[in-house]
Amino acid sequence: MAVFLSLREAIARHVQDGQSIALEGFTHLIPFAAAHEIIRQRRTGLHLIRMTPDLIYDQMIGMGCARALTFSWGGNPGVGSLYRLRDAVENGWPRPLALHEHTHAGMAAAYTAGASGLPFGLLRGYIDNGLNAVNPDIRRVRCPYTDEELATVPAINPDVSIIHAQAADGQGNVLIQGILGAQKEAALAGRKLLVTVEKVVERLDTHLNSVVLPGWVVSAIAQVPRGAYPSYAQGFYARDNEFYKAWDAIGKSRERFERWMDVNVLRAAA
Amino acid sequence: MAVFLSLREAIARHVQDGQSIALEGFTHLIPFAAAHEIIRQRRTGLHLIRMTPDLIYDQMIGMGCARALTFSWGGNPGVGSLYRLRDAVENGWPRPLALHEHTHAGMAAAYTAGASGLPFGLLRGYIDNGLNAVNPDIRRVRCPYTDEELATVPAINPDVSIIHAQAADGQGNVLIQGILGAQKEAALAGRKLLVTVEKVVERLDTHLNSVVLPGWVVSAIAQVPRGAYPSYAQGFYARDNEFYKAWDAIGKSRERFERWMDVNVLRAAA
Amino acid sequence: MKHRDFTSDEMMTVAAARLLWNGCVCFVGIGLPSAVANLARLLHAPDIVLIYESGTIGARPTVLPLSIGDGELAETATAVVSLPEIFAYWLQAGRVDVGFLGAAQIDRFGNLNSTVIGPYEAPTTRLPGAGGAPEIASNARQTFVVLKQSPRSFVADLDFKTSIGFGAGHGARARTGARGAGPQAVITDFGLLRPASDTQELQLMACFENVDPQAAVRATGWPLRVAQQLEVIRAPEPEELRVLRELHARRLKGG
Amino acid sequence: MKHRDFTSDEMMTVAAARLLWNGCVCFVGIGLPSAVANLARLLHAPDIVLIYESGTIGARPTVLPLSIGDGELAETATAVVSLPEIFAYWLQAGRVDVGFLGAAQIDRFGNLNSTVIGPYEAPTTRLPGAGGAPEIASNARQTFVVLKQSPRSFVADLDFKTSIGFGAGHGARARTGARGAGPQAVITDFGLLRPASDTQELQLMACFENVDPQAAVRATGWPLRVAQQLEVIRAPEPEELRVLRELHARRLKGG
Repeated sequence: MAVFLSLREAIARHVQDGQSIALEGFTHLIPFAAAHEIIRQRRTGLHLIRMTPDLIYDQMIGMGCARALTFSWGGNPGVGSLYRLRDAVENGWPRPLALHEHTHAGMAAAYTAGASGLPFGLLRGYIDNGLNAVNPDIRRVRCPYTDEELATVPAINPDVSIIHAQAADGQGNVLIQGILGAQKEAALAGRKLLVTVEKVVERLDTHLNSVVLPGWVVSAIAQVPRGAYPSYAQGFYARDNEFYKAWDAIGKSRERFERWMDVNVLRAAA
Repeated sequence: MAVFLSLREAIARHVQDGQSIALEGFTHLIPFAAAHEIIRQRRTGLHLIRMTPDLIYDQMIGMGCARALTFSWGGNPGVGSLYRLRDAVENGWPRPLALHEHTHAGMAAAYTAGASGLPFGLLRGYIDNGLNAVNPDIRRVRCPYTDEELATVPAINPDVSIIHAQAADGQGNVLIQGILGAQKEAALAGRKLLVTVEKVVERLDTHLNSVVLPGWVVSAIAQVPRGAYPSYAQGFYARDNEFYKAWDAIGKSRERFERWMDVNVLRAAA
Repeated sequence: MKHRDFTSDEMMTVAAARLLWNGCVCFVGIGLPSAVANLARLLHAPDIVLIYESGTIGARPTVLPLSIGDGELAETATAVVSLPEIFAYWLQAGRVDVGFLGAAQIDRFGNLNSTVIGPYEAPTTRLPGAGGAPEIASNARQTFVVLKQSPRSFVADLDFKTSIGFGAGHGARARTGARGAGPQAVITDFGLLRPASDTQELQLMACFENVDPQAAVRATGWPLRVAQQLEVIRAPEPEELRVLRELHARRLKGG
Repeated sequence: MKHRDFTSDEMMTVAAARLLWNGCVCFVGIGLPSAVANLARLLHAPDIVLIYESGTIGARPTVLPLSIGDGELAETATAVVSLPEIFAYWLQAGRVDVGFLGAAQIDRFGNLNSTVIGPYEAPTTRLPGAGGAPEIASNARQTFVVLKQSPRSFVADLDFKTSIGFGAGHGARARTGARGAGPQAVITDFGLLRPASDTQELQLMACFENVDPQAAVRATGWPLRVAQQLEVIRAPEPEELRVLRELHARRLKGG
C-alpha cells in the first residue's frame, strides 16, 4: 500500500547501492527530482535502466552513480550528444560503464514482459543487427505455427522503478496524463515502485479510461512540485527546451558539469 | 480510410459467406445490430470468433450462420446456458458447429498477437488443462533464458472485425469509453474493421488518453443508435438485464427462438 | 439440518467473505464470488480490491452486477483497463491474492471442470467453458472454490479438467508451471474443505453449525476425509445477513 | 554549386516532403524527418498521418517539436497511446507506410549505422544508438533515409550495422524476417538515390538543379553508380520555402 514520504526518506528507504533501477518517462514526466536526490545520497554501483538516458542519466553517470546502463537511445533529443555518457563509455570517466544495449522496440517488449510476469518478450526485431553480436541477451525463438524465427529479450524487472506523475489521491492512486512512453510498464515491472507527483488531491479528477496506477502497487509516494523539470508535466509546465540546449555546453566539460551539479543539485535543498 | 455507410450496405459490402469474423465487446458495446443485419442478409458458413459468445452468437448460431466458433466462455452471464449454442454442439442443430476452444487469457493473447503482427501469443497458461488435448492450436515454446515452458496460441486475425462504439467524428475516428474488453485488440487484428456507433459528431469530445481508433484503420462506419442493445453503451443506455434473463426461456425452445427471431430480427427494419 | 432463517447460498457467501482480509486483492467472477467479495468489503475489509476480468480494478459497486461488465463496475473503479491487460499485467504478474472459482465438478485434489459433462466431442451437457478460470487457478496466489456439495459435483473423476488444483496431489502442482498455491479453501453448503499438507487431498476441516459431517461425506463422490478436530463455522450474524440482503435487494431493484 | 537563396537542409526537406502523399502514414523522428512530414501536411498532404514513437498518432503540431514527446504532439493528436503499443500494434503490425531514418553512416545497400564510430567496445565516437530505427527499418512498408552525403557518411563499410537496408543486396533482405520493402529513397544534399531493382545497390537517380553528379560521386565512399537518365529535382518553390520557414520560425519562438 502506498506510503506518503518525503523524497529524501523515500530514496533513503528504498534505493540501495548496487541495485538495478529504472527512472522512466519518455521525454515527458522524467523524474529528475528523484534522480537528484539519489545523487545527493551518493548511491553508487547502480545498474541504470531507461530507454532514453536523457539528461537525467547523463547527470547520474557523470556523478558516478552507475556501473551499468540498459538503454536504447542515448542522445540529447533534438540537440546532440550526452557527453557524460560518452565520457564514461569512451574514457571510463568517472568510472567504466557496462552497456546493455537494445532497440526501443526491444526495451518496450522487455518492460512489457516484466510487467506481465513473463520471462521474455517477443518481437519482430533485431534483424541483421550488430546488437545481436554485442548483447548476448538478444536471442531467438521459433514460432510453433509458422516456423519463423522471432527475436526475444529477457524481461526487465528493476529492483526499483521510479516515475513522476501529475497527481495522487489520498489512497495513493496515481494519475498519469499525456504522453505515456513505457512508464506504466516500467512501473509495474519494478519490484518496488516509487512515485513523485506534482500534487496530492483528495480525489483524482479522472475520466473512465484515464491511466491510473492503484495505490496498492505503489511502495512510496513523494509530493515534488516541478519534479520532472527540465522535462515537463502535461497540464503543469512545459519542457524547458532552452535548458536542454544549454546542457550541451554544460555536459561537454567535466569541470563545468561538476560545478553545475555542485551548485544546482548537491547544494540544493531536497 | 473510414467510409460512412448504412449498416445494410456495410455488411453487404464487407461480410461474405465462409469468412472468419469477430464481433467483439466484453459485456459492454456488443454489436447486436450488426449481427442482426448479418442474420437478415443470410450469411452462412461463418467462422465466428468471440471471447464470450453471449446472446449475440447464440442468435447467429441458432439462425444457421456459423460453421465454427472460436471462444473462451459460452454462457449467458449471470443467468445460465446459451441454449442455441448448446443445441448446435450437443445435437448439431441447425447445423454442426466446430469448436476452437480457449481460455480468456489465451484469447486475449491471441488477439493481442493479431493486433501486433506477431504470429503467436505467449502466456503462462493452459497448465494441466484438458483443452491441450482437444485444441491442437495450443502449443508450447521454451524460454531462451529460463528454460521454462510457456503456452502459445496462434494469432487471431479475423477476415472482418466488427465493434460498436459511442461515437465517430467526421474523419471516422472512433471513441470507445468505459469497459474495453479486448475490443481494441480485436479491432486492430481484423483484416477489415467495421464499426457501428451511437452517434456521429463533428469533433470527438476526448481527453488526452481516451481510447480512440483513428479513422484510417476503419473500413466502414454505420451510425446505429442503440446498436449494442440489449447490452449497453456507457453514457447512452444501460444493459437490459431483464432481457438477458428473458432470453433463457426464449433460447431454450427451437420454436420460440425462431418465432422471436422472425418477429424481432428478420422482419425488423435494418 | 434444523430449520434456519437463512439460505445455503447466504451461509456460503458469509463463510467465504469471512476468509477475506482487508487489503486483499480479489479476482472475482459474477454471481456468488462477486457477492462474497462485496460483502467482505462492506463488513470488515473496506480496502479489499476487486478485480473483474472485464477490466475494472478497484470497483466498489453499490449494487451487485448481473454481468461482469456492468456500467456500475466501470463507474466505481479506480482504473478501467483492457481485458488483455487484466490477464497479463495483473493476474499473470502475480498481483492477485485470491481468485474465486466455481465449477460443475471438483475432484479430491481440487481440480475443476467447467467445460462439459460427458465426452468433449459429444457432451451430454455443454457447459460454458473455461473463461478466466484456468489462469486464475494457476496464477493467483491462492484460490477459493465455492461449490455446493453433491455426488454429482464432488466426483472421483472429472469429465474434463478445465482448471488445475493440485493435479494428482503429492506435490504434482509444484512440478508444473503453476505459480500460485492453488485451492486453499473450498466452501460448500456443508462447510469448509482444505488441502492436506502432504497429499494435498481435500479434507473437511469445518462444518456449519448443526451440520452432520457424515452428511458431507455422503454428498461426496470420493471417500472424503474428515479432520479429527472438526471446527464449527458459526451461523451468519444478523449484521452479515442484513448487509448481504441489502446488496441483493439493490440488485433486484436495479435489475 | 551556384549561389542559392535556400540552405541544403531546406532543399532536402522540400525534396523529401514531395515524396509523401496524402493519407500516407509516416513514422517520424525528431529533427529533419519531423519537418519533412509536417511540411508535406501543410502543403499537399493534409491527411498525412504522423506517428511519433512517444505514442502520439495523428499529431498535427503547429510548431516543430524539439523532442519527440513535446506536449504539442499530445495535444494535437488523434490518440495518445503507450510506447509499447506504438511499436507493437502500429509499427510491427505493418500499419506504417513510410518510416523516416537518419544515421551517421550508410553503405551502398542502404544499411545504416547510428551506434558507434570505431569498434563497439572502444569507440572513438559513441553515437546515440538504435532507438526505434532497426524496427522501423524492418517493419515499415518502406523507409526514406535523409542524410548529407560525404565520404565519412556514405561509406564502403559500416563501423556497426544498426538498421537493415538490403543487407548484402541481391535479394538478401527478402531472406531475412524483414517485412517492409526497405530504403526506397535516400535524400541527400546532392539529390536522390534509389535501389537498383536487381542488385539493390543505391544509385543516384536524380540531382538537385545545378548540382554536378560527379560531385555526388566524389562525396561517396564507394563507386556510386549514376543513372543513365538522371532526373533533375527542381529547386524549392517560394511557397514551399515560406511554409517551411514559418514552421521553423514558430519553433524558434515557442522554444
